[in-house]
Amino acid sequence: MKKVECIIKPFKLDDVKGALTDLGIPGMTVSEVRGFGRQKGHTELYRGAEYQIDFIPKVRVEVVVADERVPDVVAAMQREACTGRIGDGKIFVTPVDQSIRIRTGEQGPDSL
Amino acid sequence: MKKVECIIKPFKLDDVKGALTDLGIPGMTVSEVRGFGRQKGHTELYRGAEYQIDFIPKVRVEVVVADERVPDVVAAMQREACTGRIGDGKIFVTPVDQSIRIRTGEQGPDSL
Amino acid sequence: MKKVECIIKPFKLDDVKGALTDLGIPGMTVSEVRGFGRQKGHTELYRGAEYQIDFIPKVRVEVVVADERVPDVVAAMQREACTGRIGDGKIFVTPVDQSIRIRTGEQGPDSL
Amino acid sequence: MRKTLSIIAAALLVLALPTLGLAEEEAPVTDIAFILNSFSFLVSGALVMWMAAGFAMLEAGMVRSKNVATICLKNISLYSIAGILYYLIGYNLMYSGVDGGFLGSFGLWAPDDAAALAGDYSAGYASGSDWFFQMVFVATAASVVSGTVAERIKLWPFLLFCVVLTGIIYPIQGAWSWGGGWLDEMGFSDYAGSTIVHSVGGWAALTGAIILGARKGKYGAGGRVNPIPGSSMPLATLGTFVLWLGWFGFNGGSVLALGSVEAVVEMSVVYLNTNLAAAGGIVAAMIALQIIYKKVDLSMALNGALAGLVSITAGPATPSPGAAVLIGAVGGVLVVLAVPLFDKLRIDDVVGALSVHLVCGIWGTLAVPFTDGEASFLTQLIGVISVGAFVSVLSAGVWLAMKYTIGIRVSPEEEHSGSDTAELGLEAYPEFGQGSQKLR
Amino acid sequence: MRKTLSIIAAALLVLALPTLGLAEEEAPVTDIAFILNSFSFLVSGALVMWMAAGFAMLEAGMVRSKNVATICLKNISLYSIAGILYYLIGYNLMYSGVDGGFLGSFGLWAPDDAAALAGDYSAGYASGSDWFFQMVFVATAASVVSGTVAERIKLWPFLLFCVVLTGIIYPIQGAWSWGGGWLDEMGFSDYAGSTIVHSVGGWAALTGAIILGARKGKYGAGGRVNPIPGSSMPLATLGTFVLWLGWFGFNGGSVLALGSVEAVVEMSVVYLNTNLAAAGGIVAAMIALQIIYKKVDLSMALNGALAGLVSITAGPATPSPGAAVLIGAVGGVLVVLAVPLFDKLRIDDVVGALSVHLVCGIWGTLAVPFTDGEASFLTQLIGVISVGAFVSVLSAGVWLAMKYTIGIRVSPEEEHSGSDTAELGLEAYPEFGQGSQKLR
Amino acid sequence: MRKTLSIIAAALLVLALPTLGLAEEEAPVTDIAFILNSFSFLVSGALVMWMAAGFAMLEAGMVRSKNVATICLKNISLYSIAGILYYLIGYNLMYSGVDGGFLGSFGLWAPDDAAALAGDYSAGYASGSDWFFQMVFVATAASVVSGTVAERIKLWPFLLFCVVLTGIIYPIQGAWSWGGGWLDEMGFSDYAGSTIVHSVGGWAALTGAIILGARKGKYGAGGRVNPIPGSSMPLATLGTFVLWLGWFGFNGGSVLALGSVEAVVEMSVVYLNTNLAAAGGIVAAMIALQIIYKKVDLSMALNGALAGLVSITAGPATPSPGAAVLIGAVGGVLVVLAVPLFDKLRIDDVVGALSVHLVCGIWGTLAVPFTDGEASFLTQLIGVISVGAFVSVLSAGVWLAMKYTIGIRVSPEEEHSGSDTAELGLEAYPEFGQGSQKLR
Ligand SMILES: Nc1ncnc2c1ncn2[C@@H]1O[C@H](COP(=O)(O)OP(=O)(O)O)[C@@H](O)[C@H]1O
Ligand SMILES: Nc1ncnc2c1ncn2[C@@H]1O[C@H](COP(=O)(O)OP(=O)(O)O)[C@@H](O)[C@H]1O
Ligand SMILES: Nc1ncnc2c1ncn2[C@@H]1O[C@H](COP(=O)(O)OP(=O)(O)O)[C@@H](O)[C@H]1O
Repeated sequence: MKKVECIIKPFKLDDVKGALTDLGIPGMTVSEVRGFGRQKGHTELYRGAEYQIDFIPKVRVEVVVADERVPDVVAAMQREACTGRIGDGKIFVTPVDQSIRIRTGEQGPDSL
Repeated sequence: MKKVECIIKPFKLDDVKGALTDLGIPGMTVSEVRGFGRQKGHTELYRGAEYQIDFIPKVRVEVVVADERVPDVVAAMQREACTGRIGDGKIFVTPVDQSIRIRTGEQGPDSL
Repeated sequence: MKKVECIIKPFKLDDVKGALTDLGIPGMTVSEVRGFGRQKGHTELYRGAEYQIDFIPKVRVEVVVADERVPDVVAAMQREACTGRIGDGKIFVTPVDQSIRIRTGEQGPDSL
Repeated sequence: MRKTLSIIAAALLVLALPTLGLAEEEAPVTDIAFILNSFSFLVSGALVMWMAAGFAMLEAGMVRSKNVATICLKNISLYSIAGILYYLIGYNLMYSGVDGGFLGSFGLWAPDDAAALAGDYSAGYASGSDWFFQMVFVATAASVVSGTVAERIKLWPFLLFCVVLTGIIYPIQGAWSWGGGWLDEMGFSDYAGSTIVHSVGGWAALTGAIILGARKGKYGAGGRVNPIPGSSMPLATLGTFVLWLGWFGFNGGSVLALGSVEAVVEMSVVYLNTNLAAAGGIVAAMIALQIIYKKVDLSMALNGALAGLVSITAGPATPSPGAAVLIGAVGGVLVVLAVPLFDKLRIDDVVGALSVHLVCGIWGTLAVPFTDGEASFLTQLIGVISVGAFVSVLSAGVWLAMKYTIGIRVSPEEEHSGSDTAELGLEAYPEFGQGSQKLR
Repeated sequence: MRKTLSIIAAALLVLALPTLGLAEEEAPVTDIAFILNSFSFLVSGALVMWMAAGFAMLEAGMVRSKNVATICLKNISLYSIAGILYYLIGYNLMYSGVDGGFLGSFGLWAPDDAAALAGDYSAGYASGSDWFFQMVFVATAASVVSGTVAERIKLWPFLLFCVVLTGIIYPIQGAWSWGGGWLDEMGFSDYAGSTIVHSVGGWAALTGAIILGARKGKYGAGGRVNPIPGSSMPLATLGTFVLWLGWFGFNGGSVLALGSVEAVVEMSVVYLNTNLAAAGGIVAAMIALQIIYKKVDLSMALNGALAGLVSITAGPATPSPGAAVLIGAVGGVLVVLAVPLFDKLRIDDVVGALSVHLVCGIWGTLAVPFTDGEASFLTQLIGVISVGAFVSVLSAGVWLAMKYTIGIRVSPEEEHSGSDTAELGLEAYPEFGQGSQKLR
Repeated sequence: MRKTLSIIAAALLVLALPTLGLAEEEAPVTDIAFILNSFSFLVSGALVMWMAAGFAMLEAGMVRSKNVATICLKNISLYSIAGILYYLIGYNLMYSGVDGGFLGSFGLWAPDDAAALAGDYSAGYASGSDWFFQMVFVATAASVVSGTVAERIKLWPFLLFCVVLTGIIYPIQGAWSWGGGWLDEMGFSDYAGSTIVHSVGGWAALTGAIILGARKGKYGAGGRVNPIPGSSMPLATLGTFVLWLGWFGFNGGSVLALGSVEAVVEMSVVYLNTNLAAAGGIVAAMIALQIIYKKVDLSMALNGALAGLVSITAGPATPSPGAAVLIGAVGGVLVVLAVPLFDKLRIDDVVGALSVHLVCGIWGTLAVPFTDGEASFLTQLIGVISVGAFVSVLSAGVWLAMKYTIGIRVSPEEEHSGSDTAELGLEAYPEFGQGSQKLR
């Protein structure tokens, strides 16, 4: 199994979620993160001083899938999250040794 | 070393933490996430329109442990986080190449 | 590629970020987490009852880098995040199979 | 007619003192009446000023966190602008030399109490106290607009609209009735301004909402309505309580006198009817919500309380307590029905101000004849329609003129990131939610 | 007796004007006194109404974010219900024809000022102003309950309890003292309601808390108390400030007159004693906290201020400034001790209302004889006990009747996820904390 | 001189009643005047008390979430301390037997209305009403300090400073002018306290900020200023609205009378000028911000409104409406310039209180001669400087004495983790941001 994780612009979450469910991916885990990269943050002003906000809000979507589904998932994520503008984010694929569904104890791809 | 990570119902955090410390696991990292899966979110109502909240609050607990401790940790997590109801969550085990304690520079399992 | 991830004290974020950008690391992802470890939390008081806050706010910084950069990144993180006091945190290195830049579809180290 | 009314009240006071003989010649009594009338204006006016804070909190609670600072700034600055404009042109346009016509005269207002200081108290109150009380009403009308067009309108064009609304549009229609113009001569009856204040704000807001368009993402394909929940329900609740409190000044001060037993009896009735109408409004709204949705949406229940308040405002002195509850209750139900209706029409009203101030403003005005024998349904209808037409046409003109020149809507990107960082350069809650300071 | 008192005050006014000769025949003075008395009721009543907002904010700050919207709704709707019920039955049950007995008569209340309008000002004030002032006190008693039973009680059963409390329980015991019933005849002295308002709310809350049980997770095995911190300390602070301000109306308005020099002198003393007692309460609580816990828990210090206010309420006109500080200070310390005590008894009081309103309500009532020579300790005790017994028995009856029919407690799942989504279908802070809108 | 003024007003009232003949002998009028004067003090005083809540909310919104509970506690406890100290020594030190000198007498204050109750109303008002009104002003001065030194000062030393400020420093300088001391004899004119209240708080805050040092991280190498955004802009806005409302009592009550037509006319002018100056302040600040920064920083715009209020406070009765707008507008611009200036000087003022209360307090005092022919620029300057020197020297002495004994600054660790957990043992927002309850 692999974990496919993407760091995307927050307003793309619905699209990515939709595409993944269309692929039949039954579950995913989402978290708020802050990104730092080529896309630059904005300038804020407070009490007469300006300052740079470096970190930009991003959302991380993680799905653990069987190895054979990886290309589809990566493709769907890339298609949906892409706006063509800087800061669209990244997709990372990492190995997963084992997966267990807590409720039933099922293991491996069946547990997903 | 492996990272054992579980996505659980928030109110199970204390139990899982307790079980892990009972196992002698000295540290862990916890974060708030949102889950999407078989367990369905609830319906909210605002100004005359109803809508579905898809994402359910979950907590992610991550522990990096020496390989031989993995089965114990997985078992403890599963036992404690299990309510038998849908949405109990998942446990994922992933490989970790290296671990360093920042304070001392210790490496490998000693650093945990 | 590897993901190098560190769990650090929040006020060290700027230093770590600075050191990573000095190394020419163009991007990173940051998230808020709670840590449990040797460093103990503080006691709070509310309406005549005292209680222990076990979880301490920490920040997680994640960078995916080409294999050869790992030692530099780990060294920079350790140097910057270290205060010598308990709770300085950990660095974990994990394998990454694949990386894609969403905007362009570039793959591998080029996508970082 | 507003001004005359209080002079009548002062006269009544004199008549009410039979043991004094030639009452009209007695200085001491009129002296006290003058003080009490003026003091009532000041205290009531301060309560109405407080409503500006209520609107600010209500709206701050009902917008998303990324637009909270902007709505706060709009509310406090529109209140300020209303005061300055009413001084520069509004007051005289509304009250000076209307004489049954369509508008007063242009010119700076200045306090003038020479007569009273010389011992002639026939004016009935200090001129400054009257100005203060009238001024705070103008601000209320503008506050209504800010809630409806929130989260997408540009700051300065919005404030420019407020300049025109508070300096020109409001005073002219106000001259028709309270200023002693043609509507007043017809017998139009609007005690504290269901039409003259609330509907005026409502019509201006309605044209604004239509011309501006809905917030991005509010309406989906196929008639889908996407709720955009407000960021803080306790702030919205606080705002509603503040408005409720302020309304005692709004309606109670509109007795326009305190210096006679008649006046204070009337004021007492106005206070209790105002309170009962609000109570009727929220209870009715809650019951309607429970029946229709099986849940009691707080944001709508709060609108129900305000609906009751707006509904009673046109005639708070004549209903019995029971009738006041009913008038408010109808308002509460109207709001529960109107909010989804406006959504069906794809008119995006962020805080429900159209349902509260426009719909219930009309209802309240038309309900006056039920309890006040002197009011006629037809005249009330003429008042509602003529004021509505006048305000809508002028407002639409101003909105459109701005739309095609300086622009009234923030860019889609600014709308997505929020007006706060785009126009104010700060965040309302930098350490919470999406705030940039969370990681410090 | 409340109503008589103000008639006496009006009479005193007349006596206080020796230079006028046959004072009783002079219309102008009584005229003005009538106006001033009524105006005092209206202004003070508006301040007490504002206390409803204070309770709402205090409680919204002291519950967890998942129950904030619900507590806001409860507070604003209970205030509304109190007004309607007091109109429907409460007022007459409390004030109409009690004559030394146990309760008044049933029937709708209606304003009646015919005598005053005909020139006979002997009533002393406009009937509506009196009703308004009395009505806001009822709501205060109900507000006390909502704080104690928060976070686990079902919405509609809670409101049903408020109907009974404000329509039946409060007015009947009120008839005993303020209505001129048997307690009043005995000489029971409770100026603005330490017992009659605050303890009444406290007893109703106490029975409710016991019958309802504690929140899940509040008490652990082996006597462990798990704190459940409130979601927003600034809201709790705001609520406390609002209550403090409103209390000037609560106690100051209870002079029941303004139309005489005696009355305004008394009112001045009441204002300053009220303020100093609150000050004494918070300072004493802070010192006690520093000594006991080495830290100054804000949530408890705020309770200390309210404790001072409740403590002085039974007798704010007689103490010297120094005595007022002391009476408040004792209240402040009592609260610091009582809060953990209730926890030891496993009575779960979310906002500390029992410690503040019940404990200090009793303390304040019993403290009256220290500064008021006319009050007797025994009579005060009889008042405290009889009111306590009456309210506890009736409240317990209502709570139990509801418990075994419609149910009073939300399901464990709803309690875990919070009342806001379960009963209202919305979140108080959708973009913060666990809010569903955080990821938008 | 404060006290005399109102006696004059009472005298004026008598003179204003020519038709009554031997006016000085007429009891009834003076009776009513006594009541109205006292009532004005009570109502105005309650509004000023409400300003304490305004400062609390403003400051709670402008500090980081980790210090919010502490700032709330400081604000409510300093208000309490001010009241107790003013009773213990302050009032008599300020008003009793100053006679053109430098301070009054020591001793507890006690209400004394025997004369009035015996029919001699020449005091003009109830002694308690006067004490109440004077007391709330003291608290305002202390509130100014808390905002400037927030986020790093220790709780108890701060409160100790408040004890000295409200018990000794404020009353002594107050004796010079309002107490009838040497400054009053020179003709120094400060209607409601631009210098006597606001600048006094400002000087005490300035010395505190310098001696305490800046918050960690506020100033970087090479003159870098790191903004530390406040946690909640809606709370800051609410606080500003509360202060604005309270200011009607602050300035309007400072007419010191209501019992004459002259007084109520003056009060009307004061209300409207106060409102227009605030409006001028915020509008001018917004325009200045838009020009300088191209964005309209809400936190500074709010300061602009307060700047207008402080600026008009020294002389709200003499300007024309237009002049009031201008006086406020200058204040608004001053604030926009002063805030970055203090930062350049590395004086860390968390809420901008120095720019608002000190800078505009001076400006307002010096601006009096522009509209008040009786005031002299030189005398005003002498007043500003002498009060400034006195307060600065004494305050610095107190701050330094504490610094080298008990310490005034929290440890760096406590500063990093926040005063709330360090000194209060709780969090303001446990479920949000960094709150410990987020994961429950
Ligand atoms: N090397 C990296 N490791 C981890 N996360 C990264 C890395 N580089 C970029 N990111 C994440 O991806 C986001 C987008 O990257 P950015 O450089 O801004 O634009 P783009 O995706 O168009 O190259 C960043 O905000 C950050 O969260
Ligand atoms: N394939 C997946 N990858 C990552 N996280 C998942 C995946 N499937 C489920 N999850 C996480 O596990 C949680 C529980 O899953 P769910 O399907 O609701 O119930 P169950 O655990 O009983 O199968 C989800 O809310 C989500 O956070
Ligand atoms: N085994 C582990 N797995 C994951 N995270 C850990 C582990 N041990 C510690 N951590 C994280 O590292 C942080 C610091 O660890 P701690 O034991 O407090 O101090 P130190 O880093 O000095 O050993 C913890 O708060 C936790 O977030």
